[in-house]
Amino acid sequence: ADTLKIGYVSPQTGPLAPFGEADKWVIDQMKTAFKDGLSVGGRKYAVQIVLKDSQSNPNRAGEVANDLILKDKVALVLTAGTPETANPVSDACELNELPCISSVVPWQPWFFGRKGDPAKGFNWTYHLFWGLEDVIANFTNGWKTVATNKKVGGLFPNDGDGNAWGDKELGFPKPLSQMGFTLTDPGRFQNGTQDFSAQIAAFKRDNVEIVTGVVIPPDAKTFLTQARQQGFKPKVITLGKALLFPGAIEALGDLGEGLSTEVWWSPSHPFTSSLTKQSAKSLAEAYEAGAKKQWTQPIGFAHALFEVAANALGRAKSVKAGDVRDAVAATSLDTVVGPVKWGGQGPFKNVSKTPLVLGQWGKGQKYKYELTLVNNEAAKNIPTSGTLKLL
Amino acid sequence: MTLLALHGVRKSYGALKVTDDITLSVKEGETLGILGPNGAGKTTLFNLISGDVRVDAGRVEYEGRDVTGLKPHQRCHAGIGRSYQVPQPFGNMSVFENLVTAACFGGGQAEREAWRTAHEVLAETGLMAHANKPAGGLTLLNRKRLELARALATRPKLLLLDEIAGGLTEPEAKELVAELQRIKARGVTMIWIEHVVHALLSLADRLFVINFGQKLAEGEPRAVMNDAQVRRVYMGMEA
Amino acid sequence: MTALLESHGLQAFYGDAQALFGVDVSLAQGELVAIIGANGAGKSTLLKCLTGLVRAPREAVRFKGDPIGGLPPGEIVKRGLAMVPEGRRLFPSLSVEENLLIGGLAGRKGPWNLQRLYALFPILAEKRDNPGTALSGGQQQMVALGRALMSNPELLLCDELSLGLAPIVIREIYAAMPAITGEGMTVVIVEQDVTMAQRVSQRIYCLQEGRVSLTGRSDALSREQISQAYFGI
Amino acid sequence: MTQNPVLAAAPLPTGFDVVRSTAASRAALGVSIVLVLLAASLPLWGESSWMREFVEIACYFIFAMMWNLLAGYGGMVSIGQQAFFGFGGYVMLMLGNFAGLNPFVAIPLGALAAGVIAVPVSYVAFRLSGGYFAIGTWVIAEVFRLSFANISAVGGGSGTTLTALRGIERATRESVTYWMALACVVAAVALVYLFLRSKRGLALLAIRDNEVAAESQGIPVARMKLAVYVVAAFGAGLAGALYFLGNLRISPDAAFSVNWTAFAIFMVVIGGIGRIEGPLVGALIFWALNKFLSDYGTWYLLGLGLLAIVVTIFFKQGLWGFAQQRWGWSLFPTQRVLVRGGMER
Amino acid sequence: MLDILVQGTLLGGLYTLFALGQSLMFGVMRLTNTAQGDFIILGAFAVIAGTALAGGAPFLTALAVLPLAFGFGYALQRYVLNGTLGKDPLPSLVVTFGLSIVIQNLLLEVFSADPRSIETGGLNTRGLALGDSLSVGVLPLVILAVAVTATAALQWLFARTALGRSFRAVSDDREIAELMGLDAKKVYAFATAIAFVLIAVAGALQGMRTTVSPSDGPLLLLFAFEAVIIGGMGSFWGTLAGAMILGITQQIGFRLDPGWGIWVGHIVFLAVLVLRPQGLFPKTRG
Ligand SMILES: Nc1ncnc2c1ncn2[C@@H]1O[C@H](COP(=O)(O)OP(=O)(O)OP(=O)(O)O)[C@@H](O)[C@H]1O
Ligand SMILES: Nc1ncnc2c1ncn2[C@@H]1O[C@H](COP(=O)(O)OP(=O)(O)OP(=O)(O)O)[C@@H](O)[C@H]1O
Ligand SMILES: [Mg+2]
Ligand SMILES: [Mg+2]
Repeated sequence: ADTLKIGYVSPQTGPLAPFGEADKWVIDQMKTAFKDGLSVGGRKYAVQIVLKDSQSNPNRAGEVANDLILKDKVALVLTAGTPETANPVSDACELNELPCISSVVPWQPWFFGRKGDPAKGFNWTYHLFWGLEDVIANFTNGWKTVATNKKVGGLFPNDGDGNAWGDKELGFPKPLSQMGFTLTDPGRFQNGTQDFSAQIAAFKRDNVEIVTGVVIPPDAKTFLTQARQQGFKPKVITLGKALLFPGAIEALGDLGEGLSTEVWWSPSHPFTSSLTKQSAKSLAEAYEAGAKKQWTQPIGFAHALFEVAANALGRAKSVKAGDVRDAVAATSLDTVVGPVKWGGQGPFKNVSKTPLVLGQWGKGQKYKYELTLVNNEAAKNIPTSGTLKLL
Repeated sequence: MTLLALHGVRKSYGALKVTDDITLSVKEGETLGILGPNGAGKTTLFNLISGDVRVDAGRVEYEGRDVTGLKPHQRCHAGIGRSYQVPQPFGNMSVFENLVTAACFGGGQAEREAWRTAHEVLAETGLMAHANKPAGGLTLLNRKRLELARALATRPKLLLLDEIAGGLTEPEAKELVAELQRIKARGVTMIWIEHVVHALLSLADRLFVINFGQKLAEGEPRAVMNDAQVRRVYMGMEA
Repeated sequence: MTALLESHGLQAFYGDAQALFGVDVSLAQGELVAIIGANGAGKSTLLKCLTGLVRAPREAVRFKGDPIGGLPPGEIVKRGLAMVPEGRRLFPSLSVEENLLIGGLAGRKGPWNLQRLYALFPILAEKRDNPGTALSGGQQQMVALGRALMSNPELLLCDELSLGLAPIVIREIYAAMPAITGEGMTVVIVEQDVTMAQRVSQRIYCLQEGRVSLTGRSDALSREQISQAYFGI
Repeated sequence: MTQNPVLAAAPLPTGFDVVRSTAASRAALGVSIVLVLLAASLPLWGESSWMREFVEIACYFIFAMMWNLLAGYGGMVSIGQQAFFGFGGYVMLMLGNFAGLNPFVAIPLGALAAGVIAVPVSYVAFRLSGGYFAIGTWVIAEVFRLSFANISAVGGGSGTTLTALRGIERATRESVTYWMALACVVAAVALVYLFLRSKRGLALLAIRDNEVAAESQGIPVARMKLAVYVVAAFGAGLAGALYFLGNLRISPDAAFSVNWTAFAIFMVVIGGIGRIEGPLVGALIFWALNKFLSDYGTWYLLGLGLLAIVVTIFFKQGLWGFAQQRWGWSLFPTQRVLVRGGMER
Repeated sequence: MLDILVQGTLLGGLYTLFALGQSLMFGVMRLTNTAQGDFIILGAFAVIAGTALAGGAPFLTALAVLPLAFGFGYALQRYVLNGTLGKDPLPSLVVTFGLSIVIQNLLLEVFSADPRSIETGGLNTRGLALGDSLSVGVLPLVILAVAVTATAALQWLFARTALGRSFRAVSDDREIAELMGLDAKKVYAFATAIAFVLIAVAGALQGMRTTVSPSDGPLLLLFAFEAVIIGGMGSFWGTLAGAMILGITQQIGFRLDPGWGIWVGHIVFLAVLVLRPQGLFPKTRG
């Protein structure tokens, strides 16, 4: 039979590697799922998944995407893990006229970071994830449940995510002030900053009780220890990115307890894979058993990307780029991260949104720290098992 | 006709006055010998003339114009060629290329013309056998020879020679003097620092003796060598 | 009396090029021996072989009866050889005094120390805190000689000691020689100035193209003999 | 300029000649002309992935070539050439996105801008030499990176996309990019080679060996170094503009990554520094390694690092230099050998 | 304002530790170690791995790592870096560059990209309140103290001891130094060994202070370089002062805008270059 190739780009090495950590395992699972091949437009194809490492480097991400398209001649590209990987890959696909499905980037940095025009959208690239409005809603929903002075300090670095989160129009500032929070934003800082005294001084000066932002794990640790040293004790710390991964939380030691973060996927999400029929819970358990590691959030999304790919290819008239693209665009599927439908749940025709809830890290039983869902006002169907506690 | 004139030139390193108010002039075609104890400031004087080191005060005039502000390469273009006491060859280039470079840039010649000059100088200085060897591999004395050859290849009007006879055997020294004589006969003006006094005496028209950065004596060679102060300070003999 | 240092059939190479072709020398204690020879004859190479800077076969060099050929220079210095290298080669980032102190690193006991050197070359005392390179050529040569003496060697090898020195310094340095040899130190000088070599030394070796072409007592050799040995005419 | 009267222009005496080429170099010239012509027709028969690969390797190669000129001939070992690589890329992109210029036209302009900015940069960088210079240039590149990272018009730290090409048809875009890259490679090699064969090449070698002496032999050292620095910056900017045209996306971290210079250094060193064949050979090796091993991620990079270390320690002259010493190969001879008539070496 | 000075000085203490090893290696061997930052990270990971193996006791482990670092530095210089020394700075640059890449990827392979830190049993979060508005961390104070002590010790070693003299002599003229009885290869190896002890100290403290991950090295390297050059080569007090200036300047920059803090540091560094290329406090040797 002919072979149909699916390309997958994610950061498996470099500072963003936690985002790609689960991919090898997910792809191994997919190999089993696809072992009988796929039938596209009436023809049977053997499926081969080509995994490429972006090395956390946007440059490299673009290069390998081009390789996938031009050399491996893949029928479809999947990509996940921060704007630093997903954006260049999507750009390469858009330019080379090949369909691409991306994830694990809030949709604004993916869409506007690529200079997308809301009126036109993109022709070849599709995205599934939540957006800044969701993370803002979740964070503030959580904060509203506890007693604070509503003074928020923002840590937004100068990268794809930080610039979007801190953006005056798209990001946190506007909705926060509408909801009566005051935001202290000392400005964009470089990733890898060794010293946060400036931010701490600004937060102390403004009497900040809630700290938020989207920082890389080392910066979170630097900030948290320095805050403690310099006698700054906020009541709530809710950060994106830095607190997603159990490894990062462990690295924080005692400082890790009680920190909160957004949760895009967890074993308690009430969804089931269309491909393997595993529930979120059994998918996570399979990972923990197979990879011998604590579950992480990207597992669900990596899995879901393949669900969508399999579904779309199955519906495509042929493996030609145009036909595959049309099939992708017409997707309507219940996946392990929730329903996917472009042009439906999303703001633009290229974006399909998934639900988001809030979680908080606490001492665990099986693992050192475990994530508890503490607020689901934005996605009621996902059950919580606690409420947000002050630090 | 005065070719080079120094007016009240001074140079200090920290508190040490290395060149202390030197005034001196050299006529076209003349060979001036410079003598002085070690550390008197002779090499420094050359550095000031060639522009490698900037004067603290005073003026350097060459062909009647003030060259005090010129860079070393500009002074070289103007016709001042120099050799270094500690040889400074272009070690990774062949001897021939060392000379071509000097002829091209110092002498302002075109490439082919420079080949001819280089060839001529090779023959003249007895370096022909080493023409294609890397200059860095030469023995100390051949490197010194190359210093002279390279200075010659710039086709200088004024040649500054810093201790080029040191370490030569007597016959070699004789040969060197004969060669310098030929160069002198072509009308090249020379200033020669040398501790090998008899070699210097066989060529110099005039001597200039420096001590502690200041002029000690100046004039006709025999007279200077018989000067009581010179004999005491330089030769170490009580008159 | 057995020889202090003896070389036997010493050969030396730079890569593929041979520089010494079986050199035999023998030095007795307390002698002042001059090595003369034309440019490139191999004088410096010989000294470098003796001090280990150029590799020599193990048995080709014996010092006080022990084979020292091919030992690392440091080892040889500890046994009592020292060299004043061609071209002075002071340590630019060490002061004059530190340059001298480094010479004493081998830790050998003997008559030479800072005080004695400063007495010999008073200008060095004056410049003791200057970096070695801020000295004039002649001053540097004094430091180089002093540095070698500081190790209180039994055998001192001096390469082109008078090169670039004012007559007054040469006189001073050679005037110091009797004091040095008088203490039982053996001295080898490489000298271009044959007259000077003959005057100060007791014995002469003349090298020519990597071989010993003449040897004998300085006062017994004639000008003709020497110039023939020099150039091989 | 004063000429000495004793010298009248005359040919070398009979029986002597200066030889500047070898049999190998003449053959190489012929072969390379054929190769270039063949390569120029690639869009007619080749696959688009080959073109893309060529463009990419061409960027690496041009960049390495310029680094070789700077370090191998100019003696200025810089770790900061990515400053000009990125700058060329950004200027190209800004001209395309904001000024609405055709990006292909913007490429040479980007390179030019890199050359121009190199003049004030040199004022700072030239305060240093040797190891200091290397570090100083790196810091300068960081200043470039941080400056662009703080300009929100070009996307700040997250970078931006070249939108100007969205209207151009894919096939046209690919072939034009390819031809531009090919032309740049040929021009870079030819320019550097001719430059080195000219008497300015001699001056460069002289400066590398001994700056003080070079100055006193009439070589305007400061001007020569500046010229080389500017040319190298121009070339780096060219490579950068070309690269980001092929890549379409730029970000400060990618554009000003020290890896660019690291790879250039590896290529040049593996091939052989201070010889034109060096970057050529290095680029080929780099390309082969990258093609066959890059999927091994960490191990690939680890191997590349080790290879560079091993070559530096055991083949100081690089692989080509080793071959040259062993077999006397020289495709781009620049030296002048004085020979007696007939006895060509 | 006081806060800026205090925090800047504390930051400078850290940079001093990053820079001292660099300063020493450059001073003795003219070796520009571009893997300095990566070695610091390697040191941190060594302590992390050791702590994991020993099941705690981070401070003891850090102490135990020091002799290891000494041996590692000695062997590295003896068997790898010695082969790259010479007038040409390129071979050492290339080799250390290569090492930097090898280390980063090796760490990535062994430890993965997860950020890690050294558990200090709460020391890293302890603060010392000085008045109502000013509070300084205990760990940064410790770092500063270590930095000052290390500087003083190195300066004394370099300028006043026979070992220091041999370092300088060998760095000037290897052949002649050997003639004076020094074994250049061993002297170099010794210098690098000492530098690596400093590097390990820096790494351990960095790992206690914040998280480290395999790709962090280059960032630390540039700060180290800047501190060394601002201070002026060959003087360890200069390096300390350079680090302080860098720390305070960055601190001022951060307060103006966090995005420009490091940029301001770089600019000050370049300004020093233009105005005083020899550094602010060159040479106190001898
Ligand atoms: N480093 C070297 N590499 C290659 N050949 C060398 C080297 N040093 C010396 N030679 C060669 O060895 C031979 C002897 O050189 P050496 O320096 O011993 O001579 P010398 O008698 O000291 O001469 P000089 O009076 O010029 O100092 C010469 O032919 C020289 O070319
Ligand atoms: N760069 C420098 N820094 C400090 N002092 C210097 C420097 N160069 C030379 N000197 C000092 O200047 C004085 C004169 O040096 P110079 O080299 O001109 O002497 P010279 O007359 O050429 O001696 P020689 O005959 O030994 O070559 C010496 O005392 C020397 O120590
Ligand atoms: Mg002199
Ligand atoms: Mg000699």
